[in-house]
Amino acid sequence: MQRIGVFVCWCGTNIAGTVDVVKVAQTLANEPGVVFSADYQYMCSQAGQDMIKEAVKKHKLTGLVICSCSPRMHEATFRKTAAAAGLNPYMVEIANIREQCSWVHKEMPIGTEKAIILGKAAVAKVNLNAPLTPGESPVTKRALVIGGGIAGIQTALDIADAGFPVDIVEKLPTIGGKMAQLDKTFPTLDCAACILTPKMVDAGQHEKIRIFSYSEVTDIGGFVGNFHVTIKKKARYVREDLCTGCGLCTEKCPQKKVPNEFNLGMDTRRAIYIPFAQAVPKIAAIDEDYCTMLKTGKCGVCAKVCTAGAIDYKQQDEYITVDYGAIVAATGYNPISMDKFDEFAYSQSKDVITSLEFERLTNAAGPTAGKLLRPSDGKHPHTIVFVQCVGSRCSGADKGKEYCSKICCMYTAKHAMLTRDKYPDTDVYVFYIDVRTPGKNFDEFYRRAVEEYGVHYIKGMVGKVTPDGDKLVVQASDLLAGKQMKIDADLVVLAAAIEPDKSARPLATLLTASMDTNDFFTEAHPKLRPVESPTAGVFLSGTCQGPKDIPETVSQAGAAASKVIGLLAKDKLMGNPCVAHSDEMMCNGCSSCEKVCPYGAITYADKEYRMPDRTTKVRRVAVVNEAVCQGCGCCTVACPSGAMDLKGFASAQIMAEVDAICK
Amino acid sequence: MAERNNMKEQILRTSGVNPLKCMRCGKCSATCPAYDEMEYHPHQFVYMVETGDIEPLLNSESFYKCLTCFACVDRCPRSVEPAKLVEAARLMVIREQGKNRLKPDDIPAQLDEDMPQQLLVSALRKYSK
Amino acid sequence: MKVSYFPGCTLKNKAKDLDTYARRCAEVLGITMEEIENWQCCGGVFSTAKDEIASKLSSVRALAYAAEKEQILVSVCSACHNVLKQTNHAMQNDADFALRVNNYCAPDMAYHGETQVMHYLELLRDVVGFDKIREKVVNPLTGKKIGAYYGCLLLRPGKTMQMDDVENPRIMEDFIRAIGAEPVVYAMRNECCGGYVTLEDKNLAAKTSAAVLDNAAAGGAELLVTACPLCRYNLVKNGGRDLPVVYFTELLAEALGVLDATQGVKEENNG
Amino acid sequence: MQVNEGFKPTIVAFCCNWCSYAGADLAGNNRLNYPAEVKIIRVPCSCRVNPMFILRAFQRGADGVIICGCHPGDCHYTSGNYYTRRRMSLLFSMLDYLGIERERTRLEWVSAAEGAKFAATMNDFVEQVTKLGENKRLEDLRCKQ
Amino acid sequence: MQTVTKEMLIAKAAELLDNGSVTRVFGWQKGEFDYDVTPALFHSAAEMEKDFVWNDFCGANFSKYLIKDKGEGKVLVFLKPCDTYSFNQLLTEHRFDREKVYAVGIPCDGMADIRLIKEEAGEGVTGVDTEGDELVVHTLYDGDIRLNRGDFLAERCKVCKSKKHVAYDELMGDDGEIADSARFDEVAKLEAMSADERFAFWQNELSRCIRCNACRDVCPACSCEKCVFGNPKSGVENKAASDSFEEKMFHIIRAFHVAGRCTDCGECSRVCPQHIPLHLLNRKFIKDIDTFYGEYQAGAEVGSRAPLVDYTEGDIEPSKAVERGGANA
Repeated sequence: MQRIGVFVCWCGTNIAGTVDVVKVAQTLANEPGVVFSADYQYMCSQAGQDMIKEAVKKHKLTGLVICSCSPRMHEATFRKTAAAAGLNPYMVEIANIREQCSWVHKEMPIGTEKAIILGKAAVAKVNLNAPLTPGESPVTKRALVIGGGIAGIQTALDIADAGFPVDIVEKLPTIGGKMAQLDKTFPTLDCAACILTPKMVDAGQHEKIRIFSYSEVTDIGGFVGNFHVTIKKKARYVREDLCTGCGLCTEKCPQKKVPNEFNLGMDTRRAIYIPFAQAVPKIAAIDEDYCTMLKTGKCGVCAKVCTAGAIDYKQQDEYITVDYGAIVAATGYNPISMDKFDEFAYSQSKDVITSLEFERLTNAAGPTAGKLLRPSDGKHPHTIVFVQCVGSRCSGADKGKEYCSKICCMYTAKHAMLTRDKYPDTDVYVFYIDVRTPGKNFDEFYRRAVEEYGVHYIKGMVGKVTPDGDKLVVQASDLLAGKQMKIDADLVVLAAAIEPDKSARPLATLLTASMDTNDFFTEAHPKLRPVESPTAGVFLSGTCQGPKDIPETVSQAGAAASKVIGLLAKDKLMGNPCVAHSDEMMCNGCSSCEKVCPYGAITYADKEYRMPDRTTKVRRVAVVNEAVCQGCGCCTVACPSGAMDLKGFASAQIMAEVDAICK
Repeated sequence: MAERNNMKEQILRTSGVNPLKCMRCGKCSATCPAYDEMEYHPHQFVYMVETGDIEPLLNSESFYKCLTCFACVDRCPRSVEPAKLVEAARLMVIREQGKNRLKPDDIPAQLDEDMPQQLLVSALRKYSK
Repeated sequence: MKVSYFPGCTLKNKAKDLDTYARRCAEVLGITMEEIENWQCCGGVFSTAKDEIASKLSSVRALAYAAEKEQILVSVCSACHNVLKQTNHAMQNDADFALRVNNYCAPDMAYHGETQVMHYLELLRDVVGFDKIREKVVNPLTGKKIGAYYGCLLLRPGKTMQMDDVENPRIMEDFIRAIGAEPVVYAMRNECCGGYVTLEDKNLAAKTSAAVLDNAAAGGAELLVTACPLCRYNLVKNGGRDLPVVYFTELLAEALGVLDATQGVKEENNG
Repeated sequence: MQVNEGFKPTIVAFCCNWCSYAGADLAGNNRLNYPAEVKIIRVPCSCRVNPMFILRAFQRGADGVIICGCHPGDCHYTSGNYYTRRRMSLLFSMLDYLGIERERTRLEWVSAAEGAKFAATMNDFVEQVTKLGENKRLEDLRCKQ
Repeated sequence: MQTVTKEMLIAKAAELLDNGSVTRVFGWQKGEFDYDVTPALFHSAAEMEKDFVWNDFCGANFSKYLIKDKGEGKVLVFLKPCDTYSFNQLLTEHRFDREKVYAVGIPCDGMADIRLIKEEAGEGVTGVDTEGDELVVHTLYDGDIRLNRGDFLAERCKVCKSKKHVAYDELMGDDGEIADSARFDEVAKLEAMSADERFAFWQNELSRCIRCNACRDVCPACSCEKCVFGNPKSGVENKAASDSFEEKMFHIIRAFHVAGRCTDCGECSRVCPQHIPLHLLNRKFIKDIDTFYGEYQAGAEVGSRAPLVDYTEGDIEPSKAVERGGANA
């Protein structure tokens, strides 16, 4: 039998104004198990807490009921008080007689009666409380960053600088991501490569950072602090330990007709290649879809020219398993396909391009060596039309995305400005719905494009692009002039919406991390925990969480890193003790609980039991991983036998509360 | 005011369109093949219905120029379906007694020998009740 | 295979050859087109108004007729097809409309959009298969550069018609390839010819039709094909350019080698 | 319709900790009134509510039972409320099938920001149950004094 | 008329016992009369020759027995089509080791209901034989009475949902088809009643419950290691219903616990000594599940995700569910 102390708080007049606290304390004193009952003006004050501690000692209390404000307010406070008095902190229950009683009822008799019932329910529950101890688990002091773009690089660097080892897994042969493909960056117009490549080099040379390039995560087990991750290192047919990155092979390879994905297919590369000059690691890879040697067994030029002997046509995919304490998703984005927007004639004309393609066309390392030339005929375009919001802000799931892609207004202003700067003889039109430039120095930047560089911003949307001879007839609305206009353009640039990388969805499944309907990772709280996934130990960096520009990505990457550092700095993790547990003798092993668990916290084990008839039997029983369980209790209802119960919210406890309320 | 609201209600009910979905990008008007022939353009139909400014729409002949080609319907990023508002406004007028735009008697003068029957029935449907 | 066939007004008059070729080719391809008994004109245009009931009843009757026979309902004319498909869509998705129609039509037989509506082109693509047509071609139209003209009604509204990508369709191009010719893809192929407004405003129709023809010609088309009598009328009459426009079924008949067999009928019809 | 003036029903409200319980707190913060007949039991998630708890409440004399959880898609545990929705759909339909008044049970989605909705929902539910009067079809006579 | 004969089954069992494929056989054993059939475990062909029966009264479903079965080698089990659904469902729930079972599917032409026969033929029934479409009832007092077999089939067989076996190692005879069953008609009839009528109906039915637990004990889905109603820690333990509430509590919770897992084998109603139509509770859940979440047949395939451990974002809300459930207000 418990020895329960009841403490009724006045909360000044907040409670005492509508609840007769003395009567509540007196009435509850007669409840079963209650050996002490008192009221006080402010239970949460130091004096109030001291009163509780003294009563615990004097009356040898084993459980506490605090009738006060919401447990969401002071449950933690009173648990600490209990612990300070030598009680298990989970022997405390709160009766919420402020937010859910005195503040919502006006009359003293009614408020008092309800407060008594709420108090009785809490007493009934405490009678069945048991001391709970949070589980402990050790922390593997190594982090995994999935994705090697600017987000992943920054997160990895920050974690590594704090002294923890980090691995980056990147699916392409080099890190760098989308930023490596950009020309200049808004609003300062520094060259992307100039600010990115030093970071890439830092990451490549950092003693705490390992880069698994051309690799993918194929399996994730374990839980916060103790993840077990399988990484597939795809065969690149070049030995990483031997390749010096001299690039001779990439010049001699006879297969020249491979579309160069780094330049978005606007030029070609060889079958053996290094994606770009500043690649990290600077190691060649063979594209098995195009390599003549791998396909037919005849060629071998690269092996012949490689003085380091790094070419290995027999290389196989390699799987390695590494343990991590924390995982950061930094899988990034891609522009959406323009297939469903052919009113802009993207598939009909080479001179209709996306903004990312435009970046490559203006980049010195791009297919035109930085000269702005039309893909169709290599001529200099004199009239360029930029179309904003292509596929962004669309309702209905069949076409485009509902959200604003956030970066297009700024990069389009940048493209327009740079074009006018380099080629003043070019007319530049930007069709916009709204120009959205919240950000430091962003609107100023956009205004400069208009005022200093003479970019024609027209409010309205393009309705149709018609290729006609070597022109593109752009038919559009000019809403402010109230007319439909036609422009004979030489080049049309579409600001395609961005979407999460396709690898994010399967990764979320491996991580049991949640995603929204657009396949962006969901954060644990949109405002207060924006870089954490609801799944413990999983953090979010960059555009995999939502559209972001570079400054935002970098700051979020740092924030994710600081969360990871905070986790890895701990030697042990304390869990939430209110977790599910299974009574193995009653468990049927039917898997119902496992199926509803959103965290994958339930597994099954075959265990040997002595049966009542003295024989032994191997039975399949559910085992809850307390470090992973978050305590929702869904499994307890899925379980038909009642073997599964939830600590702190046990079925018997809840039913005792029901009984107390209904009596 | 009540009259205004009634007319708006009627148009919304007939068309089934929710003009509040419009984000005012003007793509409907950008794509409209009959734009230059219209006094009020597709995006204005949406906006004016939203604000209840229906009279001018009914007094204009703009809706007789709509080809019902559904380009605005398919290209609208917000699924507003402006053509349905145009249709609703046109019906509001031609459903009134004596307001038929095209009378069967008018037809013989328009005929030529290649004209398909389809053209006549469509025009009658669109211009008369 | 047997299908229900809704010819429509124009195919019984000014566009008899569209009808004749379609039937003849279907036979060659192993499809019997059973004309719906006592069909009534579809009205040419589908009213998007939710409170327009009466003008859609003739379509519902045709749809219900096909449902009773458990057959696909096929039409060749783009306009008929558009009206039938949109009406069917409304019967499936607008419960209030369906209720009122059913109450009005035949209380003992409720129709809720069970019939599958297909354009003849869809029949060729999805039932016959373009590969099979390619096998049956005896006179491939090799070397002919043909522009497909979709117009508006065949594809739009895309959500309802579900025929092809509205902005970048390929069903007619695939058809052109199947009969051995070379398709010319041009951007204006899914823009409106001017439709019925030609009756009221010849200038508008002239402008829209010319825009189509000019764009097709610039793309190198020697010949345009269409499925819609009104499109053909506008392009030929108002397009201001001497670019031949024929029904796609005529080319199909030619490729399948049944053009001569139908020629006599055609002349008789049009004579 | 019976008005049952003076009848004070017993209402048990199960509220999930993250949304609806916080919504109830917000109703308190904003001093929004609702009848004192409503007594809230805090559960971590609406999916913790076992049909047995509901029947138990009726057994012991409850006249109405309402379950409140996060809106679909907003569950703190990502999917708990979706399971709740299925369980309660079937349970409520079964109670109705047995002739138990369907107005005595309800599932509502109340977010932490919806204090006003919480109060309005409780007002409405209490009024609805008051109209029905005492629960006679699912009670345990031994539990009545 | 069953197409497979008792002799064929014994021969099959003997063959499998002889060649060592199995070491024991679950089969139907006759009691005082041939129609008093109880499930039994046989270890030899000789035992089977003596007591094994296969007739129109072999309704018992052996799937559940596999859970508790132990012993070396494989056990042979004869499964009628409807039994195979329970068999699969239990496999889905990992309740027995498939490797230790040799399942022989046997066709079933429906099982007769001795209760109906006795109501018609009166006391003193000493045996029932099947001759084509007729049952020949031997009685002490009235001699032989001939009855139309179809009229005296068990309710669940009259509305048989499937004559197709969904699991077996070996099939004897021909496999049937999944039937277009009218099994929800009774539920729909109840739903069409007023709430008061429904209440009166169930009050009348459930008040007869004597809490003998036969329904629970026979139910293949009710195979918990320990039932909540027998567990003092569950808070709902009760051994005997002493109040109308507890009958409802027991039957609602029991139906809920098997919802999505119940294959509608109908054993609960077959064994109820008080003739309570318990299957109407289970079928209500099945009907609702089919209506709300799409058709689902528990046990149709191994490993399928039961509706209550699954969801979609657009699921029906309970307020609408009560309306769609079909019951009148």
